[in-house]
Amino acid sequence: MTTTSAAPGAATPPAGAPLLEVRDVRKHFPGRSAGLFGRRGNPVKAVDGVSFALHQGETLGLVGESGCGKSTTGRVIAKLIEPTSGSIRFQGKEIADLSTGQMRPLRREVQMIFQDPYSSLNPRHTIGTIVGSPFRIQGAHPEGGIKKAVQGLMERVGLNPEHYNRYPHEFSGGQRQRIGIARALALRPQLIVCDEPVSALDVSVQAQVVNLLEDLQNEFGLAYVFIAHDLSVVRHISDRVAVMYLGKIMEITDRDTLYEAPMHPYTHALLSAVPIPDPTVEARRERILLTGDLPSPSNPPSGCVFHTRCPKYRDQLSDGERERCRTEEPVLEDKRPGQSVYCHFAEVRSDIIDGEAPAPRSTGIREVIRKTAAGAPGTGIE
Amino acid sequence: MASTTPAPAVATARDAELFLSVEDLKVHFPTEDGLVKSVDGLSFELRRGEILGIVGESGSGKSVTAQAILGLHKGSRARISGHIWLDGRDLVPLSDEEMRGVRGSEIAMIFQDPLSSLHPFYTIGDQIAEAYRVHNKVSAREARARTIEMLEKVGIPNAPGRVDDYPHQFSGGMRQRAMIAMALICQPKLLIADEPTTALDVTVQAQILELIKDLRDELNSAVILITHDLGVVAETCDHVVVMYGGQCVEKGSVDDVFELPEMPYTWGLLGSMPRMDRVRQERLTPIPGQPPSLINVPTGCVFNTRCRFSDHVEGRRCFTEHPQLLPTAPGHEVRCHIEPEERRRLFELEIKPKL
Amino acid sequence: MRFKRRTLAAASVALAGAMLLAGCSGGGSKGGTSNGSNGSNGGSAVTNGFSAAVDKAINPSTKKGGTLKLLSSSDCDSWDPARTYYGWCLNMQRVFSRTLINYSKVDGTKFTLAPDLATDMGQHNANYTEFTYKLKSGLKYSDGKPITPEDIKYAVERSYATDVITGGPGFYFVNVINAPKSYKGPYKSGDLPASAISTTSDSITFHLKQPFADFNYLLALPTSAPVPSKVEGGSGFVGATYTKHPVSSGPFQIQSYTPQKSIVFTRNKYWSQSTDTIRKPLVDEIDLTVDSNSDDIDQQLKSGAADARMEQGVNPTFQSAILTQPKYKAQADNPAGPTTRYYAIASSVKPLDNVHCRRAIAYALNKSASLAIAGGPAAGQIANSATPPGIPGYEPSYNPYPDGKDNTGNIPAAKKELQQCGQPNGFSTKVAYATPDATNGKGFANIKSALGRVGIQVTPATTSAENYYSTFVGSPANVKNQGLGIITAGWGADFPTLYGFYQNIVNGSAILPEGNSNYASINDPTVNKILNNTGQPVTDALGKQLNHALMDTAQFIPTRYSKDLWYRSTRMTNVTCNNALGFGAYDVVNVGVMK
Amino acid sequence: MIRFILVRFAGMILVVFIVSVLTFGIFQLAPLLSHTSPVYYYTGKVPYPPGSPQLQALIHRFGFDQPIPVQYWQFLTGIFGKTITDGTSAPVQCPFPCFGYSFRQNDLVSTLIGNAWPVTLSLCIGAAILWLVGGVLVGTFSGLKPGSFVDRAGMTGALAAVSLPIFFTGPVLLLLFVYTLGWLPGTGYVPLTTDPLGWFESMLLPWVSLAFIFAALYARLTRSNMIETMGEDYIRTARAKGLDRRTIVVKHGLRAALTPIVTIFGIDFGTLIGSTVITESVFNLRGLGYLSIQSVRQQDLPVILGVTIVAAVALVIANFIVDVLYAVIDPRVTV
Repeated sequence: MTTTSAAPGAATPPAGAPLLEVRDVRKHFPGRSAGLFGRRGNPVKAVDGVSFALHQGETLGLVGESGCGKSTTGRVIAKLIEPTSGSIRFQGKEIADLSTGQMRPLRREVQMIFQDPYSSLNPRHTIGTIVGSPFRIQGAHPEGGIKKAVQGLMERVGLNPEHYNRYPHEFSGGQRQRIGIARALALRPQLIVCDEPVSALDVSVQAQVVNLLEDLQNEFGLAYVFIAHDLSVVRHISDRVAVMYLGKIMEITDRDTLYEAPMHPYTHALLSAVPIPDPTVEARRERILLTGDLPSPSNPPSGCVFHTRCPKYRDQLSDGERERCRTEEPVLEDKRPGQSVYCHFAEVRSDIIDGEAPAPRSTGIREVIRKTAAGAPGTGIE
Repeated sequence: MASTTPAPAVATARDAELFLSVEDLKVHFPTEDGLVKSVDGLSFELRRGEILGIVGESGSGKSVTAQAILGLHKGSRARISGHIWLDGRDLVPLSDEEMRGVRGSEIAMIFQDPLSSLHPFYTIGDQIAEAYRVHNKVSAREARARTIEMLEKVGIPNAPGRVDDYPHQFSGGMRQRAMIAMALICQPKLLIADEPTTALDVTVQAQILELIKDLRDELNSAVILITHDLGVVAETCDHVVVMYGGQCVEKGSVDDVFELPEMPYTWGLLGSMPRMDRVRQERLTPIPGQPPSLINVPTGCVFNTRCRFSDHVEGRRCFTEHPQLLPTAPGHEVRCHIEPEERRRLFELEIKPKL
Repeated sequence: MRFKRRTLAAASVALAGAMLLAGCSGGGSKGGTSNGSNGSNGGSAVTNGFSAAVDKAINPSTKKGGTLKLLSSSDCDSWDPARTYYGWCLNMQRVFSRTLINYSKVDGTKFTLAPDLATDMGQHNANYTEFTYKLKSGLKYSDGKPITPEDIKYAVERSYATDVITGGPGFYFVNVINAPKSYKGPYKSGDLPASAISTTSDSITFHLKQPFADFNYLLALPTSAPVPSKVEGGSGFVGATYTKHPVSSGPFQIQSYTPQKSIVFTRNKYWSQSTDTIRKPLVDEIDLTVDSNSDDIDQQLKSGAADARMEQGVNPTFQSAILTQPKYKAQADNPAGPTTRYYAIASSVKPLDNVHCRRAIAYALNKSASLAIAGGPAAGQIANSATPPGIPGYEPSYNPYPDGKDNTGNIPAAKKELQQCGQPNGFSTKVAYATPDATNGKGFANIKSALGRVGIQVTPATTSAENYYSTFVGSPANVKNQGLGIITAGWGADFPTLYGFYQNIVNGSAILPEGNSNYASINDPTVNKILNNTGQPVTDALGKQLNHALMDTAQFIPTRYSKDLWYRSTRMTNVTCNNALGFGAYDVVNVGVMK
Repeated sequence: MIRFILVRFAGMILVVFIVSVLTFGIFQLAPLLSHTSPVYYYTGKVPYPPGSPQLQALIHRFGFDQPIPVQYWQFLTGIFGKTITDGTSAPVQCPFPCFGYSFRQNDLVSTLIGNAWPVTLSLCIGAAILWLVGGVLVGTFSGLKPGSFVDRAGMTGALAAVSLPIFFTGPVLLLLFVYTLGWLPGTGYVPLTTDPLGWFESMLLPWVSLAFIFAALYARLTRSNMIETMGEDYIRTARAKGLDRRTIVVKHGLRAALTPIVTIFGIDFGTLIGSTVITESVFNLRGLGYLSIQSVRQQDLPVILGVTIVAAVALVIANFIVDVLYAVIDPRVTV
């Protein structure tokens, strides 16, 4: 995928070797069989050539629409599923092709937190059992015994240690997520893959959990891969952010650059779609609406996978430029220092979030932009 | 479909009388553990062409309110009191059968999860046409034509070809469009959207919110938009009701409430949200603690267990006296014992800088 | 007839799935207590009464017509006269199959033979190796064709086709007729030479390879009932399939037969009363319906919807109703037939090679408790010696191992025998029985506690009913290897002679390596000699001699002569029990019906 | 769809094949393990001694002298028709489906099964209709108002019914309606073709007693499905549309609640074909269950095989129909 030797977006890495280095990882699921003679359908390319690096204590946000492959990427990294190809180096060690047994020592280093805290907790086990299970599975004997360690963890994530013998259903959603975090934390991992950890929570609880995750990161030097569709939360927690679409990274860069000077048209569309809780700002913002649905990951479009829904392709490019988008697949490469973008015609826009561009710029996309200000013409739904 | 978004002032001028008026609505559920006061004395008004946002956390009574307006609790053990005036008629005393004629035709509702809200065994077209035929004596063919028309209107591409698809064959966004088509096929005067975009991606959410606004414009319907996302409210609504513990704690125009919120709970909600449009905060400011039990609602202010500002009130009034929902400015009401000036001062000094 | 055969049909299907595969362990019927006597009823002319029909025909009548309705919980093993072996089916054969010689009296305990197709009881040479019979004239099958001596010869020939004509007691003929060794029946080997059976136009002569004085009893089995030579039952009903369409020589013919369902007999218009001195048929029709629900059968009997049950006595529930309610009891019979339940004591298992140890068992048993477990007096009477009623030599007063007044055992005598055996403190051995066990293990518990009184410790050795007789206790090697010292068994006579009862179960010169019915491998010279000397007629004296010799070995310890409880409808006339063949089921051929 | 059917058809044949191999194997091995031979069941009271020509002749006649795989192969190829001769009668043509010849009952197995299956089918179909209608009705009304009197009465009845085995209910029904009240004729099967009313009368009690236990199960199942379904979001949607209660319950509720029952019903029905032993025994019906138990008792291998295969085929076909039906009912299932 990459033409550069370093991982894309790693132009300004923190010092030292990366904790996790993912290179050209693919995960293709077998397609549904079709036809009388059982020919396999095209494989579903859930993850199709993803590369990035992550350093200790760093948080990488993974964003994108549902079906973009961000969760699959997380699971591949945590080795819950095997990658089809590609390299995953953890602490310099290749783990992509390790067997389950070989992975066991590394399991304690990489943990995962899930979206639905309830369904990931066994309802018949007490909290003590759930949080203590990593010790038992790994055969670890923490100082002072498992119970003491578990109660320490519970206290640390803001749970009452006296609730050691309670069952998951006796806890609220936020508390359950704290249980999941305590379990992930038990073995002092280096890396936690957080798959939509706060999406199911109310905002105030979400804030509590996000703060907790940040505190734990500072305390233990954790690295996070933070998967979420809420771009506000991702901005808050991430150091760097990767935007995914159809199994590929569209843009990867540090947080501030992504939110202040995004270059990929898809990033533009995503950011513009996030409502801002400020009617004044909302009134002046442009909303870039994407048309149509996500193409099938088993049969992605030719050329640039985004061109079928790209507002820029549709409204701004010349026929010749469009031809290029249709036929030639872009490469994720540094368009600006530390900002890797998968687009032939990447262009910085700084007016996406608050509707005010620092510098005047001409766009030809008036038709696809709706202003919510009174009297602005509409363009229909899509 | 192109239409303009009328300014609230214009809408008010066009249709000034109150269309929906909820007065002192109470929805209580007797359970083995005690009486659950899901909604406890809620009042609000809505005019045609307006979008009212109801925000709050889970368990604040938003969805129960919506279902009560639609009369979905009729026939259950819920105890409902108060008045729901719709176009001059009180819906509360109506029987389930009488309410049936109102549902779908005058009030329609769309739900959070379009997949589970659509029957998996019937085609999209059948389910939409059914909603039409229950209130209109038309042939199946006419209903189908009308269904296709509605699907086109809500932006389903190739509607004649997709009308016989099943819900699982639609994407999430398309399903919600289909739900909207179903809700709007009888041209209801009131549309209740209960978390219509929560299960959707932001890109799709944007499309759906646009659609709701467009349809509001076209049908001049009143819309109640229930959400926990203040951003959605800011983007879409004209008025907002902030609910907590089954009560309205603040309501007013969206501009007023977002410009100068006065209830500490509203501050908490705003402070909890990470915001892309502000400088990144090092830490979010969550509301401490848990929402109250709806069985044992605290005496005094319902928010008192989590409020950081009760010491700004003399004595222990926050814990002893239930505050009234009082106007603080024209069209802006707040339920708080803190003096209005003090509230504004606190917001400007302590809250706003951290947002 | 071995119990296994009979009770195969007795499995009460209504009980439960587990019970379905059971029923072959020889469990007799159970019942409550009865103080009614069996046997003689004083000869008064009662028209009914408990056990009134045990030894005579009651309700005499000459009224003709009507339909006799019979029930059974299972179909016959075969309706081919040569292939049936169930006692009740042999009984049913009397309805439509005639033989040269047949039983003229089947009730009571003394049975008599009389000429049937033959003009007299036949002529035999001095050493009983040649038997000649002359057929009556005017004998016809139900299709009007004449019955010839050739047909009787053909019937016997069929028994040689052992691969086709399976199941029946034809081996008796095979064992005695002087046929070439290579003869394999009419289908493969054609006719038997005249050196074996010779015929004239109206007579038939059997040539035996050894003397056999009981030959008339063999002929009284339906095995030799005439079968139309070569053509049998017509196209499609030859050999194995003859059972579906057997030709009638008796007063009734098969009107319709649906296997496993029903068989209907109507009168055979070619049968003539003048040729038949044994049967006096009255009814026009006999229906036998198979009903898998045993309780339903009893209900139909109670209600009078059916006249009699053929294949076994009534069910336990009905049995207790009969024994406690006079109105039912007056309609019931409790006959004793030539059947004995016993323990075979294997001398191949130490220390039972010592006769004193075996005798200790004989003394220590609690026969009284055994009988109670089996169902009390209705289930039989305590047996003091081997030979049952109806068999020559039956001697109720003979009791070589007296076990006390109340038949609960003679402990001092048993201990004394143990002393003599050199096992004063008793010994250990196994009791073999088939499971599931009709007494639910109570039988074993009884023998365990009874023998335990003298220090003989027993453990159970069980197998499924299917294998019990064929390979478990039927294999002397297995008996020895597994140490099956005490073998639970029962036996009913095929025909009421010493040979008919004892040949298979005690003759030491006929022990088989598998499928052996002499489970204890009894090999007593006196017994063997009497059984092997078939060239003399059966006498009571010989019977007693055998009985005494057999009891002396203490390898055959009888516990009871078993009985069944039968129920007859009020409308049956001329009804009596067939104790000779049917274990007491009613001899239906002469029965009439009122109404 | 065609591909689905072909694949499933191949699977069905495989299942039936495996069943036949297992059945064949079990009934060949069982006697070997107990050191006996099925041939003894044909030999009468006093078995021929081992090695005797009579026993050999018998063994040969029944084919027990062939290696077991050969016996199986002959059985398998014979299914497509063969001629059977026992050397006495004229050769018997055994057309497809030929499961061989029962030497115990002296008939073609296919004839025996052919006589038995209308009985079992009558029994199963009638009982199935009864239990479906009864179970679904009770379950629906119970499920619509959980905790109500109707619900508690229905579920108590269902609990009682599932606890009552057929060998209890059957005789009780007989006692009541036949022996005591005399409303119905006695036991036994009356063919539908000869006397439809008699057929109905003869089958009524078997239907009821067989349906009883299933109806109870289906009532409980329907109830729980109904409760679950009526709590679904799409029911709320249906109410929000303004549909009347009947439409909501019948069209939206029952449709979804009954879908899982279709699966269970298909399997139950298929299984039932080969397992109505007790009912058939109690009510004196000569169906497949009776035939099978009788053949097991007699170690009548060809009949056992034939009945087992027919039962397996019935089960497999029922499963197949369920799958296809399921795809029709539930559009989410693609085939």
